Amino acid sequence: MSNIVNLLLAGLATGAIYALVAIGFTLLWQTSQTINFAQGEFVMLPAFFVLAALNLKAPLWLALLIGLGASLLVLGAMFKLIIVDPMLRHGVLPLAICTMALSIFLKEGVKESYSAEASPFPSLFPSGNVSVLGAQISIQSISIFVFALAAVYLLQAFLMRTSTGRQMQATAQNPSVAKLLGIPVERMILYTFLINAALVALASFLVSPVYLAKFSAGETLGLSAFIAAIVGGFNQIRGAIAGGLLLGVVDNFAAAYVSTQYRGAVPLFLLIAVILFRPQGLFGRAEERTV
Amino acid sequence: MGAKPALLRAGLLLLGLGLLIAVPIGLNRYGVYIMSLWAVMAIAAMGLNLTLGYAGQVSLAQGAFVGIGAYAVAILMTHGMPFIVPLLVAVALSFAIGWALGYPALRVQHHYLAFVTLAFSTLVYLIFRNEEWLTKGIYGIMGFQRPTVFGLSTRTPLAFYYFCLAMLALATAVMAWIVRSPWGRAFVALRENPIRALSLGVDTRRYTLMAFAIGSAMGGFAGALYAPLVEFVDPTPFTLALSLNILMMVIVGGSGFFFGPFLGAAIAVLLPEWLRFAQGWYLVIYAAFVMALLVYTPTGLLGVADRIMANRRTRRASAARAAAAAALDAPGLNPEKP
Amino acid sequence: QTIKLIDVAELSGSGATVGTNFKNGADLAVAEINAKGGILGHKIEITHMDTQSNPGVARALVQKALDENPYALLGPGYSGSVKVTAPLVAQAGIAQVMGGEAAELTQMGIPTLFRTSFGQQSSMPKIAKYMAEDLKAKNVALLWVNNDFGKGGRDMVSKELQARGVKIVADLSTEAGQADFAADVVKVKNANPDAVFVYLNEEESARALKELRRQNVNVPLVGETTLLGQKVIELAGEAANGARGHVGLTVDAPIPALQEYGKKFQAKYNYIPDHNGIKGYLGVYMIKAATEKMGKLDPKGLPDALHGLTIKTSAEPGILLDLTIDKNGDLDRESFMGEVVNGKQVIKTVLPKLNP
Amino acid sequence: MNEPMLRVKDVIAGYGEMTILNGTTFDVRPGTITTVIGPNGAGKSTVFKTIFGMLKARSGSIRFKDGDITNATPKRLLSLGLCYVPQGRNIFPELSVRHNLELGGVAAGKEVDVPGRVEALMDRFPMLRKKADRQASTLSGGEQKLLEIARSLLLDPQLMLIDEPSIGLSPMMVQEVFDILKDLRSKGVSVLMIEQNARSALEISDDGLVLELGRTRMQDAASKLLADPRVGQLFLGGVVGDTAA
Amino acid sequence: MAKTILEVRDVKKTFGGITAVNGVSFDVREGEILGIIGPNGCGKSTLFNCILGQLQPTDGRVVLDGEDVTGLRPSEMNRRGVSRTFQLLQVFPQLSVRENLILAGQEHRGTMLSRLFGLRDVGLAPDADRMIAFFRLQHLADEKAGGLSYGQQKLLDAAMAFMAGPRMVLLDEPAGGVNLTMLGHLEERLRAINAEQGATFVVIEHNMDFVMRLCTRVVVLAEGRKIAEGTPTEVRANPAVIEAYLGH
Ligand SMILES: Nc1ncnc2c1ncn2[C@@H]1O[C@H](COP(=O)(O)OP(=O)(O)OP(=O)(O)O)[C@@H](O)[C@H]1O
Ligand SMILES: Nc1ncnc2c1ncn2[C@@H]1O[C@H](COP(=O)(O)OP(=O)(O)OP(=O)(O)O)[C@@H](O)[C@H]1O
Ligand SMILES: [Mg+2]
Ligand SMILES: [Mg+2]
Repeated sequence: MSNIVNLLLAGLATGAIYALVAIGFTLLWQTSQTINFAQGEFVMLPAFFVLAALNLKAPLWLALLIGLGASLLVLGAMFKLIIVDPMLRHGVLPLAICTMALSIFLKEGVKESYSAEASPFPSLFPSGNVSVLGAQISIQSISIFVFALAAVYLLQAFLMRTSTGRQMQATAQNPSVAKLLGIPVERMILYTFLINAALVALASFLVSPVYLAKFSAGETLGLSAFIAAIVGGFNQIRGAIAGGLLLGVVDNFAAAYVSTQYRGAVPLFLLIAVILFRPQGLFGRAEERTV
Repeated sequence: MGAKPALLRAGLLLLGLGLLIAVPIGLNRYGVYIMSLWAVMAIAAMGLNLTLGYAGQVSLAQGAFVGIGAYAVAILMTHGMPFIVPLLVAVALSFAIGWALGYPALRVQHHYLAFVTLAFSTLVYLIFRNEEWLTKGIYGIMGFQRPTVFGLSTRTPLAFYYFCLAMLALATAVMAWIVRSPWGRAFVALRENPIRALSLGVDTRRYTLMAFAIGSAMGGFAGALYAPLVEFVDPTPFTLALSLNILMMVIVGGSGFFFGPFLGAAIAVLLPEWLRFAQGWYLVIYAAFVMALLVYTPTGLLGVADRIMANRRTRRASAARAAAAAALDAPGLNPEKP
Repeated sequence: QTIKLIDVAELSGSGATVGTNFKNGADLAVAEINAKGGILGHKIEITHMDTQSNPGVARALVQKALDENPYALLGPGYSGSVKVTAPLVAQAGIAQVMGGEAAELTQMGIPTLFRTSFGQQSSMPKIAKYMAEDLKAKNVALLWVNNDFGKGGRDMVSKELQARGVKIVADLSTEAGQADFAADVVKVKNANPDAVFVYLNEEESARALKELRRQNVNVPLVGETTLLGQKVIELAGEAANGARGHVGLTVDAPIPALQEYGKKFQAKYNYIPDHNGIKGYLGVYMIKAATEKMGKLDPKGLPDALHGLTIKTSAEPGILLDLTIDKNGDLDRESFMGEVVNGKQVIKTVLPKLNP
Repeated sequence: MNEPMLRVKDVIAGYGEMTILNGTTFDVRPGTITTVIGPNGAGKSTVFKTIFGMLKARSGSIRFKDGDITNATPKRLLSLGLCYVPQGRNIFPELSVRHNLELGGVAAGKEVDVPGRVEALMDRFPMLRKKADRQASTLSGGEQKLLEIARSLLLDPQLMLIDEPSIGLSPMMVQEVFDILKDLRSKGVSVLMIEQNARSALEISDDGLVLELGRTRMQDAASKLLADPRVGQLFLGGVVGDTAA
Repeated sequence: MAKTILEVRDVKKTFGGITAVNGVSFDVREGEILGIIGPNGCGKSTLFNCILGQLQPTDGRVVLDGEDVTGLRPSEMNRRGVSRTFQLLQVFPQLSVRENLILAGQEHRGTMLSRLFGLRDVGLAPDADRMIAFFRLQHLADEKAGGLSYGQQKLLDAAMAFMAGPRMVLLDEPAGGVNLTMLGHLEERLRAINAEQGATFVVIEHNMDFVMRLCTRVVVLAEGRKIAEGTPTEVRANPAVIEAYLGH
């Protein structure tokens, strides 16, 4: 029993992290029909902005602000201007590949310019545990969970309820028509990537205490989040939560009761079932009419 | 009008072949090794180019098939079989598995398909690593040698390079035949508009499975050459990273262009080596270059060439239209007939 | 002329941390030696090549390195990469001073291959002995990282344990870079062992320790250098307390020279070196010592000069700790059994050289 | 004689290297409906795209009232009071019908009561109200077209460019749309319309315009064009021999 | 009286809560030109999709030559000599016009294997060129189909449906966006094929002149149900039809 609870809680904790990162994927898809394979690295980087600031003796709060600002600038504005703009018109794949290169660029860049070592990252929350059903769960995990939920809720509301949100979706679904209707397409795309940048910064600050600030931290994280996003349903932001938590939990139970040697694959295959029988993902909207 | 480009192409082909034969003579063992690696990767990328570039089926598993081919060869050769047998087994095996992997593609598309293939390649890697009875696990397989073909040993790097080159030529010929046949047209139809294709009697199921199977077989073929090239096979090279790398080759070279994979592989394999002088930063520079390239031409290197060709044609058409338009001003209406 | 050393290391990919440590250590040694006028008055010139943690690439690069005929070869750090490259180097007949720890490496009968640390065949028996005799453990659970480093250690230790009549009640492989150890720990608990052998990289060690603590597993946690290094303590906090094990190379050892080195290293690269950071450093000094013993620059002679060589800190402070190189290229020197006691690593016993 | 609403003069434009418009020239008078006819591929839609800044005019000029709007951005044109209903399918497939409509009002000034107008439109097209919360992509072809037309009516334009509105619409709906265009005209709005359903279109139009190979072949009163036997024969499906066979 | 080639029996299609086609039945007789008309959104295209297997009917049967073909995959239906055109543009944008046409015919020549080793154009190039000439697309034969104008793509779509020399063609609003002259032209062609090869046509169209001139019989749908059936003149006079569809 206590095992089950332990696995469940731990799974949810990890799942919350995946979810938090996965939100970015779903957001980018829904508001610009792009897939960012560097999302993991995007989460890795802001932590280093903060560390750099801390090394310059900045107080934590300032360092965090700097980190946020830097990622808004670099991962938001610059990314949009330099990479996304010229490529957006050419479909999903080229851009996806370009972000693949970008992920190498960021990873290796950080390794060379900062360090190949993992550096501890200051936790924003007390490090204590609270006990649930006799099992311990860290306040850290709980707060991540809460943040993920909040982020999803807010974004969902923003996209669905506000006119700007709908203009962003319109831009993604049919840019040329959006332009005809006088929607400021450029600005909408910029918003998309600024929001994403803010999101990854937040994720970075929350996740790094667990995953540590390390140049390679994004690899596993990005991949898991990508999977979580797909399982949850790429075109629904709330899917990210479902997908993330599911992945985290399934992963743990698979490792505990199926095989640790195959833990990398078993969860994926369980989740493939989800895909094959609900091709639009758990929460995804059904594919649109074709003929 | 078609004749001139045709001649041009033939000329380029010969030139390229000549270069490939001449190049390694000046190189040291390492240089030759890299060239061989290029040839192998070009084959793998060509396979993916069929699956993705022509038939439009995203696959993140090409690296896994290279692994399957490599292991098949390594295992069978350590059991003392002559190279040709393992080679055929490798190709056949990856063809079959590729076919099977095609089935999910009948249900799901795009990122969902990407996910399924991703899961598959993860599984394959884990099998390589965990099933020690078969693959010797993490320690890898050693102690098999480069083949002797038609009595010629390929032990020396140069000899093996020419062997790879020959195999590349073979693969290219086969691939060229397929994409130029009606199958090629059907594959493109699959990519461009599956619904319309279906309503025109194109059995999209069969073609989808075929696209996967043939592409994968090419991957296995490449793997079968990779094993004797490195003379050591272990799981580490066959992670998702390889699949992504091959995918990058296809896109960078020009997805859906026949010779795209050759250029893509060249960039992915050779460029980092040229950049090694930059020490630790070489991968950073490499990545930057790839990004710059894609930003400059999202359709890949050959996309540029294609654009130039197209423009030349269009200019002609455009001129014709203008002429016809001018002619209209002559009295008497006549419907559009350039 | 200058002495050309080539270091083939895992500078990117999964082994990047290992390789970079090794590289930095080597660079540090080279800088020191050159500052002091080099070896026999010749300056050292070292270049590094990145294997991308891929044995295939490593093999090719070693070929490349040999084409540039260097004085000696450093690295690689992955045992797999060492295994495929060693034969090539043997052909060339120059010394290869590497970081691999797999037992088999020095049993392939390759005369040009040298370790810079204990092989698992010499460290694992000590651990097994400790668990069987000092801890009186009957049932042991193994938690190891599934790459050639972890697998090698696991194979060795389970052999040694079973030889001592200890039962392996759980045998759990984990992934490099794994973040969530809940499942593994649950399995450990269910097996209720008398001790757990933890053999992971530093970061994973820290996470595993935290999880073991979270699910309050209170049996002794035994491991190697990577379980109770300074870094682990830093990352795991008080969860690290009680972790114990065999320590080959650590800058926390109660040896002034080692601690001194730790400070030097940190001053230059502002992080604490792990044992790989020391391996690279020692490697260069081993070459120096052997060369000076020969009294001339003779690449092909270097391997013989290294075999059977004993280097004393008195003669060569850079070696940090007296060591003897045996005919297989294995090392023999003092090592320690340590334990983490409220956030500090303390050395419980000093294990003497096997054959002083 | 009063200043034209729109004046297109010697416009040369096309797609990349392809020149489609070889000096197109015509006027649209205020408060009139002008219908453009011509063979498929004549360049009719291209003219519209060029006027609305989707394609670059390489030379020539386009004037709206007394201002130059050559190569102006859609945003500016909208604010000046032009609007454009392109050919084919131009909706946001994954958004609901209502949201599709509302997006037509993005360019509207603060003073405009968009929700109010959306309601008004739904009264005019009950189908839209019935399916207001459906995903737009699930509408039938004709319904999607209606949705587009309705959307374009949100900001009241002074000049409306509408490309083959009748495609896919049932006769009743075509009547409905034409009626709308008529009372737009009665409100002084000019309409420039492309129609292949030429007879009925010309019947409600004041002016007609024949475009061929990207050049204006004739511009005249709609009634005159309808009467012109050559036009009838060549463009309105009068008897033709199979010239290709 | 010609024999029935296609029977549609109580075909029903619902999407979630929405009923698009609500139990429609009619016969198509060999060699006739049947028109299907009805208000927007009454289920015409959905009906086509159900007949041809693009969609699985929720209920009801489709019988071709006495054989139940309900829910057969579109490619199978096409193999049986039934081809179609689409209401919304459906061509292969990156293929040239000629390639589009060759593709449209190739799957009916030989087996998959024989096609792999046979001629590149499966010997269809001449037919394709004849088709191109007929639809006045000569100057665009080597252009990418994606670059064609709306009406040109519409014509290409129709041309593709004829490439395989089908026994029966279902056309979904072929006249939409096609220049009247070309349309008259297309009309003649349909008649010709119908007369010479006895091919059967089912045409969805809103252009009443076209329907009246061309069709021998008309089925009228409204809100997913059949409300009338008969000769064009009968239907045109039918008050229900006028009410639901034609208007006054
Ligand atoms: N996106 C495009 N790229 C290249 N050429 C194009 C493109 N769109 C149209 N064309 C070419 O421009 C010419 C005119 O196209 P346009 O759409 O203006 O014709 P149209 O008069 O609107 O015909 P229709 O009545 O069929 O709509 C055509 O010959 C077509 O081949
Ligand atoms: N995929 C779908 N999901 C939900 N509803 C759908 C879907 N496809 C069609 N519908 C609905 O079914 C009804 C019939 O659509 P259909 O396209 O068959 O109409 P139609 O008769 O072809 O109209 P038109 O003449 O405008 O083409 C419409 O109300 C449409 O909203
Ligand atoms: Mg048009
Ligand atoms: Mg329809």
